[in-house]
Amino acid sequence: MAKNNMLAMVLAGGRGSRLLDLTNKVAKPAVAFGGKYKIIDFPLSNCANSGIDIVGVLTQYESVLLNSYAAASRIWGLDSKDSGVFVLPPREKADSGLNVYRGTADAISQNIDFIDSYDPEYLLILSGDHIYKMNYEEMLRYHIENKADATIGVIEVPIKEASRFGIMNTSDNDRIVEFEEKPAKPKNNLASMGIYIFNWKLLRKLLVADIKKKDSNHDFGKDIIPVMLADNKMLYAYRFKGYWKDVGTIDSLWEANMDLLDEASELDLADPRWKIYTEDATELPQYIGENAKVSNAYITQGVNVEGTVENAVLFTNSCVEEKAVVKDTVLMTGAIVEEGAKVTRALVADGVRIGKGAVVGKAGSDSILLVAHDVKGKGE
Amino acid sequence: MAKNNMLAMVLAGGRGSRLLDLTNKVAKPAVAFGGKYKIIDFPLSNCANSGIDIVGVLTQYESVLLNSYAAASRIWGLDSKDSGVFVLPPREKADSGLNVYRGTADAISQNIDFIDSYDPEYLLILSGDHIYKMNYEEMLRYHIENKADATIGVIEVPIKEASRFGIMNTSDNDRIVEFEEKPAKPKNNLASMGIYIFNWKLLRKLLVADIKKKDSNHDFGKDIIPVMLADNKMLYAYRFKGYWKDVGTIDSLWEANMDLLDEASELDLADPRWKIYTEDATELPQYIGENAKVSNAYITQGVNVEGTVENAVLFTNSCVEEKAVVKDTVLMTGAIVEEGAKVTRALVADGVRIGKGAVVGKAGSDSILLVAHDVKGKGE
Amino acid sequence: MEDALGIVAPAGGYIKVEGMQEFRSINAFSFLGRYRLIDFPVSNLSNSGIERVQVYVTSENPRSLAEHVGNGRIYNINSKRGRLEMMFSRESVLSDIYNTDVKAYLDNLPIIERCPQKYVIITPGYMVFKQNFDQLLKAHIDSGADISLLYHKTSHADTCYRNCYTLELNRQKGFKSMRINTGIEAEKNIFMDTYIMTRELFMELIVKAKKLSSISRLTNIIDAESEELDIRGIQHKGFFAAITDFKAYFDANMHLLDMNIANSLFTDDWPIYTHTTDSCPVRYRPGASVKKTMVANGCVIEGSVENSVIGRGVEIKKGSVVKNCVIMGHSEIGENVRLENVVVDKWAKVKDNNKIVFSEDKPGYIKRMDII
Amino acid sequence: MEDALGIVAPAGGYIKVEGMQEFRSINAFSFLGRYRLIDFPVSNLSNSGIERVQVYVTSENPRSLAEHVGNGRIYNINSKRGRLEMMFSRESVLSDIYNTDVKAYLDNLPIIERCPQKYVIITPGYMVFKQNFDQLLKAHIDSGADISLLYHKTSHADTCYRNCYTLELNRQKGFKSMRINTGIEAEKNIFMDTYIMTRELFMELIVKAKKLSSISRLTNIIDAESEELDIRGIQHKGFFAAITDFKAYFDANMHLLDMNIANSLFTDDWPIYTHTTDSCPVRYRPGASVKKTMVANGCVIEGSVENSVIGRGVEIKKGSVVKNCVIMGHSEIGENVRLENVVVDKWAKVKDNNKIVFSEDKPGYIKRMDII
Repeated sequence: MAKNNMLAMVLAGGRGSRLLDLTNKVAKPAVAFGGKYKIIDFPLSNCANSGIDIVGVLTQYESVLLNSYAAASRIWGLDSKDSGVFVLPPREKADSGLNVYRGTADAISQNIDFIDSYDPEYLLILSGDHIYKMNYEEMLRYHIENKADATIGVIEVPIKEASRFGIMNTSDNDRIVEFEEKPAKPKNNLASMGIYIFNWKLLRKLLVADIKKKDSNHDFGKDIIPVMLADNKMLYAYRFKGYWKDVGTIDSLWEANMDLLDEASELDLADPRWKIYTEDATELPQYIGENAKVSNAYITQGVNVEGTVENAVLFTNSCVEEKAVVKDTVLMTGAIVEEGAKVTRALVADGVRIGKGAVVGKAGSDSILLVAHDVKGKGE
Repeated sequence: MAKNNMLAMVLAGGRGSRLLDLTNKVAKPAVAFGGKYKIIDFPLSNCANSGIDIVGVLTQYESVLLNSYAAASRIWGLDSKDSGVFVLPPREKADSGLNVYRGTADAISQNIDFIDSYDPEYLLILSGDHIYKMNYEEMLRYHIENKADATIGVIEVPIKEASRFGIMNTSDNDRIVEFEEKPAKPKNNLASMGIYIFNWKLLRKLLVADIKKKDSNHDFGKDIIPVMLADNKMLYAYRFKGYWKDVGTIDSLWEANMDLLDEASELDLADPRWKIYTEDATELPQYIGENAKVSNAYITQGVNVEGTVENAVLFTNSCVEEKAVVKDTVLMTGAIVEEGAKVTRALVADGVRIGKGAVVGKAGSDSILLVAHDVKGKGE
Repeated sequence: MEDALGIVAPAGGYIKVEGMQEFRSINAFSFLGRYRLIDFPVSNLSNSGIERVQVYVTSENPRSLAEHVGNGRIYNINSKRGRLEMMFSRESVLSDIYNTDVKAYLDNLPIIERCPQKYVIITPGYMVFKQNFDQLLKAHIDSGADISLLYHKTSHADTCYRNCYTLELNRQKGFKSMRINTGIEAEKNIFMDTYIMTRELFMELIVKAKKLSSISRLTNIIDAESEELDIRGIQHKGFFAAITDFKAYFDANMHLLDMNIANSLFTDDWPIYTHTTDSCPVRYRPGASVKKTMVANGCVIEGSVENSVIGRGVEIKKGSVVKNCVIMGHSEIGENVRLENVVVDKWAKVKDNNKIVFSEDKPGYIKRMDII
Repeated sequence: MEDALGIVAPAGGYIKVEGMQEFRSINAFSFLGRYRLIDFPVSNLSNSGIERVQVYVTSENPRSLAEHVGNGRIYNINSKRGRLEMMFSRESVLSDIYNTDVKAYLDNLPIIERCPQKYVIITPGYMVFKQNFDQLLKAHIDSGADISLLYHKTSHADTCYRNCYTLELNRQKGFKSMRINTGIEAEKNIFMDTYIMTRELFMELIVKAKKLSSISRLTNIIDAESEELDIRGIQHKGFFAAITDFKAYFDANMHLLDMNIANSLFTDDWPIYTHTTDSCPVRYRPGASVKKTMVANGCVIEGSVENSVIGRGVEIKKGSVVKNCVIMGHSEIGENVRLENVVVDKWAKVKDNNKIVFSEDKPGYIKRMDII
């Protein structure tokens, strides 16, 4: 905290139900991505790289894996003295029972005591389920230069798609004059990324007031920001340029993985100046066997390929046996494609086994096939 | 886990309401003790020193401070690869809402998925609010030698006090034949310490059965152990010799602190072979001023003494100003005794200020005075 | 776990890996793409429950080794109850023959003396094998021997294990003698430079060794004392490689490209830990062709690779053919290069169209940071 | 934070702290009961947001320093985005005068070259002060100077700061000259061996320095280049001690027993980090009498102590009187001992009834592990 006086809170309570079976046992931020990562590695690595020492992670749904994972602060180097990643699920208090978080703002309100114990000047609010690389310290610099009360990260979207987003209407200098949630007739193309910097003292007051409001959704976008705008506070939009993706559906998760095969993609995971950190697997390097054919692929440690892999992303410990063919596909952690099986345009979930000779998915399908359960082989 | 195949679960959900104001904002395991420690440092340090790598801490009540504290695995050296302290509060699941833990056994049942993910052979169950030093690896060796299904840590108590405890009635070789909770007419003097080693596979079956029982308290002592005894399982008592204290009340907490001044006490915190680890305070060494008088005291780093201290335990950053007198007293973290004030036979809570010239507590009082709020000085 | 101090022994001055050794001590050698040799002994110790470990450093520049092992957290050594220490010693400037293991231990005798452990387990930083030392120690204690020595029975002593010691044992596995491998006979017991004894006896022996001669090593004093002591051999089974010269280094990497062999060394219940560099997965570009190869993360491959070990962050550009090679981390192989039977050290750069072909018997070596 | 590489400079061969230095490098000296000198520069750097730090090691046995600083986690340095490295250099065996800071930097030039940071901040491991380097770097950049030097204005240069350099500046704080403190004048600017410049210029200067002479130090080349470059002084305010000899070490400890002075060096917003040893609190037995003394944890005190600094785990038995002393960790003072103006090094043992009294001007020294 000595460094920039900013504490980060990551909202990681989302169930992500549009990810179907992938989020049966883990919350969306714990879903795997890009061979070796989890989605929450992105905001946490961004924090570490931006010089933020203290990160609270607000969890709720089925959080045992997420809790254990995020608490291993060492993964992001956030385990030094006076640093830490702190998992903050709902809790029972002296004056109240065990309640779920009622909204994004409520999640922060219920943890005012935690934040106060560090006495930060600035509070950074992040979402735990977006894939992007961003320097929050630069955003803070922008916030300070503008003498802003709040700064909101925004990304330019095509105006015709703007009605799918929360849109910031701005005056000159990107000062925010209005916020519209999914406007039918968007006036602007700056979509909120759900990234906020607040001056903590001010936000604290607003949250305490918001807790008591009966008609409030206790949400930043719906309640806190409108109150600030009504109160004529200085809110600025911070324009982010680069790769940013909310992987809310199976199709978009598959796409984001496939983006890693695109040389023109702005998401460069190889950049040594801004690494994304993740749990290291104690596994052998990947092994490409004697009869394997691998072309246009993104493959990580612990993978074993004996068959054919084309246009695919292979996660830790996945395995493609002899004569199997994996094409236009994402094999998640530990997925096994047995001898002679054929997988096309699919996303194969963790630990799923595609039996010998089985054929799964097809070329040119409209949407990506999620394979969440073992597929029997021929004659099994 | 490669080392001894035993995973530990620490039950740290207790509110400790008999500790009055001390547990208003923190759960009992997070209460401070002995100058620089927290109660939970004892089971966690014991785990670390016993070669246990993975520790789950089951929290519930007001756990933000406890959660953040216990999650800082580095304190106990449990932050190496494949090690960790994992905080496990109640959570929302795909098939159930957010529920509090209904009993000691239920707390474990709700975390079967966590335990399974490490696939341990043995499960060690501990309580988070006892002060003692114990080698659980020796207990495991005893468990294995006896080919036991469960081993329970017991301590010999005077037979006339036995009716206050859960008593293990044993046959030869300390095999347990009966368990009686607070028996009116105790037949034995072996009191349960709430420390259990189970073979995980067996316990898992029993827990799954117990979840469904409507009339169960979901408690180890009341439900699981009796079922095992009825089933003629091999349960053994493991006799612990040494210091063990449940600091459930203000008087017993004060006493336990004062025990540190007793040269004959078996609780030796200075033993380099079995250190108790705790969060390191970034503070100067203690400073004893020009006119100070310090005799028979236990004082830690960051303390500043300018007055008189006799028969007292002073916690981190507490302060005794000039001409103040602190006697037969425990000053908890950051407590300040201002100029000329006098404190006798008291336990002064965290951050409490005793104003100039104030007189608090008296010699020979029946019970220890808890000072949980600032005391005004003379003329304030 | 019984109470033992783990000692990772320094490499003797008689072990020379031409080339590579100029840049780091043998135990810091990169191995199989992502490991360093030190990972094997320290993981063995940690997995066996031994958490007080001393790593003896002989190199003049221990920076990379120090950074790699750190305080042992990567090896799952608890930094509070355990301790991993780098042990330095003042190198003799007179001649390398004075820089014995015995000298390194003597320089640190007061620290060894202060350790509370009853036993020592001494194991080298330049051999690759898997061993449960807890079982070994129990076997040692049960046998009643003063010293137990670990050995590997081989029928390749005529072609492999140069510079290693061979062990002659009697029918009761009692010690008869120890000699440098002559390479004449094929069937031999190769001494794995691994000892178990009490710390007391160890300290006694190193003091005696010094008295015997200024250049005597632990092996010499064992040999000299064999009449007085009950010294026994314990046989090791499984993969074993001794990195005592350049060819042995090359061969050990190549042997492990057989996954049956690799899977016997790397098992789920016995993790071999190493330092992570947070490299991203490997990018195989269209046109890449890879066979029978281990590839560490962070690489970008567009060329053809066969029967090779590729370290972290290596780039192999299009049109290049890499065969029977060990390419270490962060090296760059340009376009249309041909490499056969070559070890390319870290951060090297092979320019476009270059052809470097050696024979399997005498693999070539490209220096660290070299540009050719 | 601007982009800077932090360098903790090696102590020059001209700095000699009699006695203590035999056992460790100056930056590993125990200070004020629980710190080591290295804690001050590294905490300053870390608190300033500089997380790539090189600590130059000159001692032959860096074991205790390496264990103390580790990978910088104790200093709140993020081990992923940041890095704390120990930098070793081959010590010249010919003569100590060749072991300059310039030589140490040159030995590690390829690593300095590979660092991506634009600036370097060089600060010594043998001075105690608090400094926000972020502010200093901003001031440096705003001024447009090529090099900024940190200095402390004193009126005690006649009695203190031996072996330090003094800085002559013009009215615009421009560099005029730099000389070893002669001790003749009281009013002087003491150079705090702290430099800010671009990494580019730094590398240029060390190469030039080597050409100038094999024994030239960074100060020499600064002096030689002062006509060509815009070199300016920046004044430091607050507590400053330079541990350049034994008396200075003793005095710095004693000065900080004035809590007004100590509280100016140790403030809540500027933590000075150090390694914890998990010692328990201090036990004052009945009969103990302690005044104006700092006591680190783990001690047991039954005797009388006045105006002293007591390190971790020290025992002072009954009837003993300790006055104006610095007792380092784990030493044992027997019964009825009298110690005045003495520095007792670690693990020493003063036997019952011994009397060791020195004068304040010439404090005494008891060696590490000595028994007297």
